[in-house]
Amino acid sequence: MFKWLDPYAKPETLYRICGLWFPWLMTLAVLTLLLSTVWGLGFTPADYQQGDSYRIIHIHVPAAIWSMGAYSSMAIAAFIALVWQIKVAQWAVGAIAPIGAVYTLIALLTGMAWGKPMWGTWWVWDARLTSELILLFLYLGVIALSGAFADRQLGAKASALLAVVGVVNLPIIHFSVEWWNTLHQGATITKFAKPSIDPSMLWPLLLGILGFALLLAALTCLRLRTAILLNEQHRPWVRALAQQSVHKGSVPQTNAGRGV
Amino acid sequence: MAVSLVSTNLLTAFALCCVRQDRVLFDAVDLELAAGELLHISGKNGAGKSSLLRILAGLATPDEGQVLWCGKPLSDPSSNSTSQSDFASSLCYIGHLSGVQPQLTALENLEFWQAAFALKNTDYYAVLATLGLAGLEDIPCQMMSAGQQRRVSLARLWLTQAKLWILDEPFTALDQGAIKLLQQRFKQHLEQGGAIILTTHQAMEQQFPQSRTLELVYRW
Amino acid sequence: MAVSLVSTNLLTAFALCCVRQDRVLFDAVDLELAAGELLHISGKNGAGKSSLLRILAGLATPDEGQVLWCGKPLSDPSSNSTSQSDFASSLCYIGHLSGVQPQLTALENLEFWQAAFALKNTDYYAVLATLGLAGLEDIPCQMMSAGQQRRVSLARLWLTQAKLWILDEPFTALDQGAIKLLQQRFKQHLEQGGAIILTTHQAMEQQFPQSRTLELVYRW
Amino acid sequence: MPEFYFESLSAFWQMGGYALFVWLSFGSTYGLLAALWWFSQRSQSRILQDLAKKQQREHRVRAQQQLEEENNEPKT
Amino acid sequence: MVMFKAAFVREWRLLARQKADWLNPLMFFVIVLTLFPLGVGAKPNLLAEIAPGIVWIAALLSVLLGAERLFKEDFRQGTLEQLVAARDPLFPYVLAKISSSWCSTALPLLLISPLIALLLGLSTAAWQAIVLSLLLGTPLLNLLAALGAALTLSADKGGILLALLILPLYIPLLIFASAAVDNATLGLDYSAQLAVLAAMLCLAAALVPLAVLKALRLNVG
Amino acid sequence: MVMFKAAFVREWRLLARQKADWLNPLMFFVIVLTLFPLGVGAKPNLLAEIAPGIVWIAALLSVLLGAERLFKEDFRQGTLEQLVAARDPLFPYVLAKISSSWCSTALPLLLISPLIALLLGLSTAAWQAIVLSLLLGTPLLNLLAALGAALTLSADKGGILLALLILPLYIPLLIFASAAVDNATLGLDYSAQLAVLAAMLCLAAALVPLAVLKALRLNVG
Ligand code: HEM
Ligand SMILES: Nc1ncnc2c1ncn2[C@@H]1O[C@H](COP(=O)(O)OP(=O)(O)OP(=O)(O)O)[C@@H](O)[C@H]1O
Ligand SMILES: Nc1ncnc2c1ncn2[C@@H]1O[C@H](COP(=O)(O)OP(=O)(O)OP(=O)(O)O)[C@@H](O)[C@H]1O
Ligand SMILES: [Mg+2]
Ligand SMILES: [Mg+2]
Repeated sequence: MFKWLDPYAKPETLYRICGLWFPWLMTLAVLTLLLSTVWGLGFTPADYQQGDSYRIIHIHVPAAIWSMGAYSSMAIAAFIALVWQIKVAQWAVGAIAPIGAVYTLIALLTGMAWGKPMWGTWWVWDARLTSELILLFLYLGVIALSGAFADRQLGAKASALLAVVGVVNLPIIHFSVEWWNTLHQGATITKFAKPSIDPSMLWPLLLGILGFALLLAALTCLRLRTAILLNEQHRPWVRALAQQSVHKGSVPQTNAGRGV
Repeated sequence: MAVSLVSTNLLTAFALCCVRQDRVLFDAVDLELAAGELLHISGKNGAGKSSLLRILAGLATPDEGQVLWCGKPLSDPSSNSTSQSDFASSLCYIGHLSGVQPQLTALENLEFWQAAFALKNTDYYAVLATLGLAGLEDIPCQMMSAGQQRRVSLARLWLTQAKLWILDEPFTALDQGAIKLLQQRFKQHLEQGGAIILTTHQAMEQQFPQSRTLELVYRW
Repeated sequence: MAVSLVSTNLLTAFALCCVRQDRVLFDAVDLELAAGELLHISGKNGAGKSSLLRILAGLATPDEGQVLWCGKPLSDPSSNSTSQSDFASSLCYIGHLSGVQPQLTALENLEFWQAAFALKNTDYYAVLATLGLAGLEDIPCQMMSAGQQRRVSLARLWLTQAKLWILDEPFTALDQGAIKLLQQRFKQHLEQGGAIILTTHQAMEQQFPQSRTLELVYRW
Repeated sequence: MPEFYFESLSAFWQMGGYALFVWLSFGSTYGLLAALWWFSQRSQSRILQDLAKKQQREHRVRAQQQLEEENNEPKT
Repeated sequence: MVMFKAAFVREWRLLARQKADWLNPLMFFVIVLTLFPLGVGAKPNLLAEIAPGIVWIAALLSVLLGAERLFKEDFRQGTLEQLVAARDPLFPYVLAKISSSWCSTALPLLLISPLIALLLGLSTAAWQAIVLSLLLGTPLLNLLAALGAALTLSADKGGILLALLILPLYIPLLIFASAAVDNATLGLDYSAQLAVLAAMLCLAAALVPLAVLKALRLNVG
Repeated sequence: MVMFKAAFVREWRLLARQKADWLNPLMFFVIVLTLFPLGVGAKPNLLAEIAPGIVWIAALLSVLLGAERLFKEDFRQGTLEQLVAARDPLFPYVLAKISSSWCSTALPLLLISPLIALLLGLSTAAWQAIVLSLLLGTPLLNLLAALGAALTLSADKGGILLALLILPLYIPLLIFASAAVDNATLGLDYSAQLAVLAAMLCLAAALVPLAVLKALRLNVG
């Protein structure tokens, strides 16, 4: 199965590919995010109900959506790692988790900043808010677990398992607005048939969503490269890379003979 | 060719490689073990003996290479699990840790192992007596001396019918008498067509002329 | 009489008796240990060697009898505690368990012992290198092999200035090289006027002609 | 091409009275994202240095092992 | 089946010898419950209002308290390693562990639940709902606790990490269980919530033991 | 003193070894806090009313969760045995253990108490009272937990019964602490309760370390 994927699963190849993609993805992400922010902040009309506070939507919604998107991609990677025992997938879990955690934190913070003017309080124990908080805990759990073992590989495997198990929370977050009546509003843009949002407001939002996705991809590439180096350090190709960096003089010659 | 290989060798391993803490412990280790053979894995502290045993016992997966049981690969995720559980049921693994639950008595420990490892022999009293533990059968193991606890854990070797024994430093904490007893049991097992892989820092050649030694070199 | 006894013997024990689980392990054990002497306590598994060592180290109190350090009784509750802490500070006890904290590195373990046992020598790197642990100084001990962990715990013997060493099966898990190293250290310590009490199931007479052996008989 | 919605720049900064919330959320978002990028970048650039250091340590150990062997040889 | 029985018997023997293992969580539970009337002040209707939540949180935490020990001993002694090597007995062993941990942590809670109802001034209907929801919910708690224990087995800092991993997974359970009891106190029907609990239990019972197995293999290997 | 420092440093290293492990108790506490509104219902004044109870339960729990591990590792590894043999270092070792366990369990609680106050909607006065009572009460918790841990070290020495006796000792502590917070919310003076807490702490600080010492010697010998 998926035999065509095998060359990409080879760490060395993937390291090169990520290195190639990262600059492009990062540039694109920064451009899109900037565009969406400037457009959303200055060039769209204010909401007739919420006034200018609604502009928070341009980061709140992308961050919230991709906080779950990052979790799903992490869980998919984890599943692949567990079933087909592909090491790269296992390292991808650890690479994505901090990004997802930051996205979740952003969704929470912007949500709180939006909730204060709208609902009159920074925080309520509402189903969606709580479940998003739980998502943050899940991310933190994955990160903590992967760092809790003396053996790095074991940590990666264990956190992959946890990531898979935690998937049960995703539907709960998404459908919480429907299952429990909450303060938080229901789907507005995901109802693609008839989006309940004005098109002039929609574009910057869609750009924001795209930007967050690109940033997720770019940062994953960056972090995955680090993870590959870290885990493949006994391989000749990594050793050669390290030697090169010494010759370039980027490493100070340490006091090697300490004590001996 | 392949068929003859299958028929003579119980356990075969190809090109095993183990990486721990980003250090290659060993690389391209090949080994074959036929019925009636004893394989002594020797090497300095930290050479990777225990790691090799854990790979052979199926506890850890090798970073590269394969282990075959009766010609069928073990670690391969696609291989059918019957060959794996066939292997598991013909294996008796005792590691550095004894597996003796200190709050339970020797007898209770044996009873549990009987169920867990499907041991056929249930003549616990006789075996414990052979091991010099007569009268200590129903004393919690934590009240025994280090060597006595080790004896309890080795009692499994008198009860099991497994073909392949993998033992990590089985002579630890044993006195000379117990070591002799264990060596006799090894001989008996080998004569009955079993195979043994063990590590120890004591010399084995005098006692077991038929043994082979695999020397692992400590590599930094 | 008594004065000469005090001046020659570091440790003296009279009529020691130990009862465990209503079984008399030993009874009327007398021993004397002078500076420069090695006392090898031998006996079968369960004979009571470890129990005797624990009594001598002051960890357990004998059911009968007394231990004297430089002529002063230890276990006596009425004796002044300065003699006890004087004894404790000239003692280095390493039991069956190594005392190595697995989450800490070798270096950190040594630092802790330095403070705990007021070790004078702090040349950790050199000692660890002697023990073949160069390069493993700052790796958590749980990532070391059984023998390497044991080596870390024995590093204390290279740092301590204690006169009396009480060691319970110090050679466990060590390879031949490490055993030689340890024996050399023993010789050095004995030459410097130290004394050693140890148990082991290996023969000690060849290496240490000056050693005495106390054979504990396994009594049921 | 959409037009600038606010009348003046100061109106833009005031965000119709919601300045605190809007700027707080945008600020914290970009702050967090920048921090994430910085940490990831830093660990990426550090790792090769760490590896090189490790290799130096290996050389140290090798040297010591050789020394040991030389010491042992005359005895045996 | 033989193995399940043997492992179960072994657990009971261990529990009988090491009473702190099951007494401590129970004591903890009772203390938490007595603390509340003390800490909150003994206003009867306030107590009755928060009672279901408190009972559930106490149950949850006392399961959590006992969880860490679940596989630790066997891991240290090497028993687990040998079971993993032997492959087949691992699954019945895990089942026996989970069920005996339920017997030692949740069963006592159920048994003293009438006492709790008395202490907190609960109506019979509410008490019934609590018992029913505990009956369906606590096995789930134990399953998840076992998963957490297996995951963190060879981790350096067990207890708190385990709590961090598992508490988020408990939350859906907590929500439905306390909704059921709330409905019961109001005299409403709560069979829907119980059905959800039952469904969650079935799902978990089918999947979690496999995940535990996998986690144990990982940690031992 | 040297030994105290060394033992303390060692504890901190152990805590620090596990990357960002000092965060875990915090996380745990925050999770427990989220459980309450979910279990009890999110009515603001109800929450504020039960807040002191919640805070104190969380403190108790995080101390208890950490307590069992306190001496266990060192006992198993043989470190404790060697310290008992060396005699003098044992007392500073015990002190270092207790104080570092306070730093790792109670201090984080104190540090995030403003957040707690925010989440549970507490008044500043109540928050102050909680901080003060935690400051006086948690060292006592840690002392008693250490005693329990030392007693149960090798379980079959009659330690369990004593350990069970220790758990109820928490109760007076909890009563006075929550009384202090209650008074604070009502705007009353609560210095009397604090004084009682301080007295209890002094008594315990003087006696408990000696008892711990004795218990350790017994269990090792
Ligand atoms: C801390 C508080 C908040 C949190 C944790 C939060 C969380 C979330 C999450 C997780 C989503 C994605 C849902 C999905 O795709 O299924 C979302 C979407 C959304 N949120 Fe929030 N939110 C918060 C506050 C607010 C506030 C105060 C508002 C506005 C009054 C708001 C408006 C929206 C909107 C309009 C969407 C898009 C819904 C859709 O299209 O599916 N949020 N939020
Ligand atoms: N913790 C204990 N509690 C009760 N009795 C014990 C305990 N440890 C040992 N014993 C009893 O004391 C006897 C002697 O034990 P000890 O550990 O001293 O033997 P040993 O000579 O050191 O044996 P080994 O060579 O196996 O280490 C044992 O036979 C056992 O019955
Ligand atoms: N749990 C572990 N995690 C990470 N690395 C480990 C672990 N255990 C061992 N290692 C590494 O693997 C190497 C080999 O260990 P192993 O236990 O296989 O040695 P060994 O040959 O059995 O030595 P010994 O004779 O001391 O038992 C060690 O040097 C150590 O660096
Ligand atoms: Mg080994
Ligand atoms: Mg002994």
